[in-house]
Amino acid sequence: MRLAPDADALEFAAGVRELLADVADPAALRVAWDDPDGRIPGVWKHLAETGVLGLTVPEEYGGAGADLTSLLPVLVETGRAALPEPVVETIVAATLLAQSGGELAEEWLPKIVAGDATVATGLGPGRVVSAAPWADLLIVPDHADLLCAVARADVDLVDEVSVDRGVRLASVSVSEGAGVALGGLDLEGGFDLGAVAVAAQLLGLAEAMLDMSVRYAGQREQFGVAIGSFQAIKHQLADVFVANSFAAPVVARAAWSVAQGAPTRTRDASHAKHAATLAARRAARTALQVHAGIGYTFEHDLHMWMKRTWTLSSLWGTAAWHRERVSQALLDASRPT
Amino acid sequence: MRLAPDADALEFAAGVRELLADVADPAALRVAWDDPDGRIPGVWKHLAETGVLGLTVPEEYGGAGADLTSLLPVLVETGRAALPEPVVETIVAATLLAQSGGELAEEWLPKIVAGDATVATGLGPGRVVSAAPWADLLIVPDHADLLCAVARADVDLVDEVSVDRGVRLASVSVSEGAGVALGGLDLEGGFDLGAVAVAAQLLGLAEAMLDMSVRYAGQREQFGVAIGSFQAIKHQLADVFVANSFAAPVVARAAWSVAQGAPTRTRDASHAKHAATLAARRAARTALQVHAGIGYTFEHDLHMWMKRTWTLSSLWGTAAWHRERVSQALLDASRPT
Amino acid sequence: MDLTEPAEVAAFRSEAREWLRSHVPSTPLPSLDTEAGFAAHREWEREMFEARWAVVTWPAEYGGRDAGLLEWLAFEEEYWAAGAPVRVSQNGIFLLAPTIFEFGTKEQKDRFLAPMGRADEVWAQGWSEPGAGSDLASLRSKADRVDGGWRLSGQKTWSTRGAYADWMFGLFRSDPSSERHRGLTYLLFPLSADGVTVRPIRQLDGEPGFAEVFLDDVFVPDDNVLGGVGEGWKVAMSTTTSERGLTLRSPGRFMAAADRLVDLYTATDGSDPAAAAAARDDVVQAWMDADAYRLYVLGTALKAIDGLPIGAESSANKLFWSTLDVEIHETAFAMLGERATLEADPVAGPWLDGYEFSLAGPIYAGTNEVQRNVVAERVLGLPR
Amino acid sequence: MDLTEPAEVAAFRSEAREWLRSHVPSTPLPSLDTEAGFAAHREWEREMFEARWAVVTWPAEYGGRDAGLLEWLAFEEEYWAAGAPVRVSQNGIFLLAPTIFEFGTKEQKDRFLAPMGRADEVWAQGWSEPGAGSDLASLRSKADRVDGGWRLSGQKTWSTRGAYADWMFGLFRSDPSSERHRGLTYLLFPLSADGVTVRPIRQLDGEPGFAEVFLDDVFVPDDNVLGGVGEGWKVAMSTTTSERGLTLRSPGRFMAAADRLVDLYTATDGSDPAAAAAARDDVVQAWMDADAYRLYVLGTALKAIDGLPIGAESSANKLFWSTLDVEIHETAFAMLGERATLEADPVAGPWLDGYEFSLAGPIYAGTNEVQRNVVAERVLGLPR
Repeated sequence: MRLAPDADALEFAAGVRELLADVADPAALRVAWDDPDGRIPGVWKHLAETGVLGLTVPEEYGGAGADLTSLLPVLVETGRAALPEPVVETIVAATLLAQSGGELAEEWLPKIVAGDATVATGLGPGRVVSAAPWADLLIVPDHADLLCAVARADVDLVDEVSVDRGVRLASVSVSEGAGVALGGLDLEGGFDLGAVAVAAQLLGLAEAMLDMSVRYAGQREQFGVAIGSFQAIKHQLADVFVANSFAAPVVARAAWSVAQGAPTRTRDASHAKHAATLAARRAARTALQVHAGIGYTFEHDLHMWMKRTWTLSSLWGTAAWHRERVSQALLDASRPT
Repeated sequence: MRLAPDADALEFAAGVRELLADVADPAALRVAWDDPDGRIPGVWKHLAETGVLGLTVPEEYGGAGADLTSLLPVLVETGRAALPEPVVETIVAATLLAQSGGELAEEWLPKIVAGDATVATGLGPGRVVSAAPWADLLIVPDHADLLCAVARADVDLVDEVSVDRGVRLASVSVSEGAGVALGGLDLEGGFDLGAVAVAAQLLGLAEAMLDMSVRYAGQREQFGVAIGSFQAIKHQLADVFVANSFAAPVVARAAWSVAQGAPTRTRDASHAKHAATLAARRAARTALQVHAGIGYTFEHDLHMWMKRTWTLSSLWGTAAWHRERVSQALLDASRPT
Repeated sequence: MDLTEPAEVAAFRSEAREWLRSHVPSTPLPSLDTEAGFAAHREWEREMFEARWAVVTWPAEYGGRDAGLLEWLAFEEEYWAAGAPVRVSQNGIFLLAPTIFEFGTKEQKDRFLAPMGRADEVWAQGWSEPGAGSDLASLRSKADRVDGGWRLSGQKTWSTRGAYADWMFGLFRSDPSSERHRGLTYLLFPLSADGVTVRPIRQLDGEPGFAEVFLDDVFVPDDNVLGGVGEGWKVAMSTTTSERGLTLRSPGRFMAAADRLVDLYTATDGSDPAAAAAARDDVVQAWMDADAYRLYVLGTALKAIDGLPIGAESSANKLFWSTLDVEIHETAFAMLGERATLEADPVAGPWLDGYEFSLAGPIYAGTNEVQRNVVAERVLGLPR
Repeated sequence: MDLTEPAEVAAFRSEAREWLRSHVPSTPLPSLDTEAGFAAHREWEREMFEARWAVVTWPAEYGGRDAGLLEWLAFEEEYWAAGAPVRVSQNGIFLLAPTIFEFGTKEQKDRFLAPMGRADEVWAQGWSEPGAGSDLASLRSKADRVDGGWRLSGQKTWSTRGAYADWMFGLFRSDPSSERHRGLTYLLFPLSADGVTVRPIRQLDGEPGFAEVFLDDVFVPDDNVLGGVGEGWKVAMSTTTSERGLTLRSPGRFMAAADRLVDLYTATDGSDPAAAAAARDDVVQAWMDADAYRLYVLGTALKAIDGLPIGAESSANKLFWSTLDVEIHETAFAMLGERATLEADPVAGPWLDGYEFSLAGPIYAGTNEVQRNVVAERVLGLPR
């Protein structure tokens, strides 16, 4: 029995962490934020080469055939780095493509594994499609609101500019007749996968913001001492640590439920997105309060982590939406419907 | 324009405060708590003599004909003292009796003013009647669930023992045919009056618990200093002060709305009970945390204030019930119904 | 007790409402923190000043209406309910002007007030320094005595409006041997003066909402000393503990935001009932808190009118409104769902701006941690 | 990752469930803090011990089943889900026993463990003193060296179960010249010994849940020194930082409470839908938090089984479960409405008891304020 990721998964994630520290440091993030395209040149290829993009793709398509539990620590790292790359969207799309099989899978999955394609997905309660402006292929509701795979060229995109320049959002409409209808997919499973993947990124963001805050509180002096020596600061940061610590196993369990297709999968996935969102938002609020003025500036890195937290807490279902989803599974199950 | 009670009302309340400090100090409270009857001998008469019980009774019945805004600071004092006497229940009953007029009013109001009668009322969402075991007369739903005035002798009481020994609660059933039906009363107005009166008592409780905590935090030493010098304690108590400070004007405004029969009366009354309940519960939780072990004992006075807070937060509608009542007035008003 | 609004206040209120209805720009002005937006907001202030609505509490001779606190509260409620622009001259008219009225010479009043009211001269404050934030008394920028005045050197930061403002007021250490609160002097100087370098700082939303100001041997004549030399701390603090401390955050602003939150709830209830239902309790809590803040400030104003001291209120006040403002916007954020972070969204955009702005509340003008210390020590009397 | 329960654990779980189903008293025992209740709880412990369910983690030779942490967690879940009585011997079997296993001599194990497991000897802890609560290291009760042992004098307080317990374990200053954590010795002695005076303290619910213990020249033989002389602090702390620190607050207990809260919601939804609707979000939040606690402790246990250090967890742990327990009961309190404070109410009564009990959580075993300091300083490394 094991709740923590396996040793090899952790080792793999450690490698990715080093990679990102190298090619996607805050300086690189700033460049991407100011860049119209918004991505960090080369990183996508790097992720492919290290095997991140193919990790959960079936071996027959050139992937490693692993499940979400192996990818989880990597997703935490992409969150920790506030990485502006469509990892989650692409992973979810790959899972759906592998389910649908056939020519689509034959054509696109190897490209995804090789880092030659970006795919965006629009699932769940939302209408805004994350990563759409970057996508070569989109898996979105078609003209008749049935899920389809459609090339970037065959959709109309309306950019939805987010305060978080590290993501690219758009409203997507598929012109009549365009796109290949996708049948027989486990859409809810795909959504839960995405929700848990985003929850893992939120955990990474929360840990990163706690680390930044602890570092700053140890350096910044007021009233002749480091502000980290004041209980007012200590106790806020302790509460962030507690929230992060108790969200982590909830996210890990959800990854297991998704990987196993457990009967409690949807409840566990929603619990994970809810808990990780609350933890990350608390970490963001506290980090800003601890950094005070300097944290409120665009010059300081914190705002990029804070805004990523805002975006990821709004996409793939809000905390309230997921809490209600848990309520329905937990409280209304017994009810006559 | 004036939001604070008038000078004479404050002076009157100061007198009551002195009286209660004298005849209803914590030692007297303890005796009452251990006493089967649960009241402090003589206090009811004292309250009558100082004019508390007759303050809001019309002059034609021997009262002072004042409204709730004049009584408000006195109610705060009864809360501050955690007084185990049915002041609120009797005031509400007197108001309803004055409305109904006739023989009932002729008979009972002078007795109330003189402190020769205790009357209990059962209004609002609840079924438990506070002060019923003490009452000479009860104003409760009759056999057909219509409000009636009925003598203690003509009802069956089932005692409902509360953890708060300073109140006496009971379930009341009126035997068929018993009681005098009361028509044409503003029952909602009576309930709002009671809710605001209880809110005022909760404010008094909150202020008393804050004072106790500040005093203790200034005396109790750990780690070689007074615990009140730790930010962990300071900031919790500062938050209690803020909550109390912002609940007070809400309660005052509600008293005005009740006195004036303002169109926003029910919304204001519910806002008051909600705000005062939250403030008092926060004050109680914080007081216990600051007092720690000693506050958890039956020997220390705190528990009597804490438990009164629990009872008053449960009676006359819970915080959640009142919040929803505000929601309906505020959010659903515009809706088509 | 009597909560009926006095007739003269009610009359003042409806006159203000009338004027605002016919003059408030129908489309929102561009961001205050852009050059174009700053200019547009100056224009709006001028229009208000000409109509004598810019500084209603000032004496008529300086362009005001001698309005009392109740009129002022009524005006603020009407102003924000009308969706009028934020006040570009806020630092001047709410922070500096009360100090000038209390400590300024006749010459200073005549020289500075009218241009401030017209926003011909927009003021930035120069309190904080890199090493002096919450611990303001540790500031080190100095004013050296020279013939006929002072020479300033040092650095100020977090100077709101600093990027585009014309003048600055601030505290400087005029007695080099002094420490902490002693030996400080309150000085006024143009940001165009020789030796002044303004470096705008981009805030959360990417706009230069505040600035660092570097001072290299900047001359300030004696005429621009506000209050006594070495009295700076007393002069600066007096306004925050007088009833004018109230005018920093008017209830009207939060009440208007809470009312908009209720509108958002109603709209959301139509488009996404589940999202509205999930936010219902938070919406009503936020509205009740805004209402409580309105009542609390009214009560404080009435006390002030009765001549009662109200120093203690200002810290509790700041803790409450700054928490309330975040609460209102967090609730909106949650209801807006996936659109919450979309800058250009006609509904979500303004809420997002407001959210970012609200997050500064618990930080500036003394962090909430400092305010809790003040309440605990000065109000509750807990040991330092 | 693998969350399937190992077959042997699942088997152990169902065996425990079977036994509990047929043995847990159908009607709740009287309060542990009354003489009759205490006796009844002793009886229950004996029954469990005879069936070797009282101390499952102990070696078979001392009446246990050599159960591992996973079996223990499974047992606890089943125990509380079955609505079994609270453990009168808790202080002994969860606080003292692990220390005896780690530091005790063969003789001490043989002398103390079995009677403890059978609850023939119920133990009270003697940590706090009037002047040493959160600041435990400031304790002053002393142990003077005498021929063949020690003589204790001083006062202990907040001694849970002290009113009816048979034995006490505690820390005493054996080196009069020592300060703080040094020079303390961990001693065991019967409360029936000469010179011991027990004064029961009535707690919130009016029952004598704990006691003050006055020590006047009480003789304790050398055999009753646990661990080395002067090693008391290390001995006492070791168990809280070992994986056994976990066994203080088992997730099963809170999960069972959260499940009962869900049942209360369902029942309330039938009788008073508005009250249920108002509590819905809090109910699900409390349940999710209990579930998170269960997972967190499971994860910690699995780390411990892998031999990883887990000291840091215990403070975060205490902060979370103590907050969770209050949260669960506050939510029930709100749903119970006007019946919430009625002691004799068949539904509300037990929730009220639980609420009062939960309020002690943030206070004992190191207040949550102290725990936050520990997390901030020892885990996050913030300056003292």
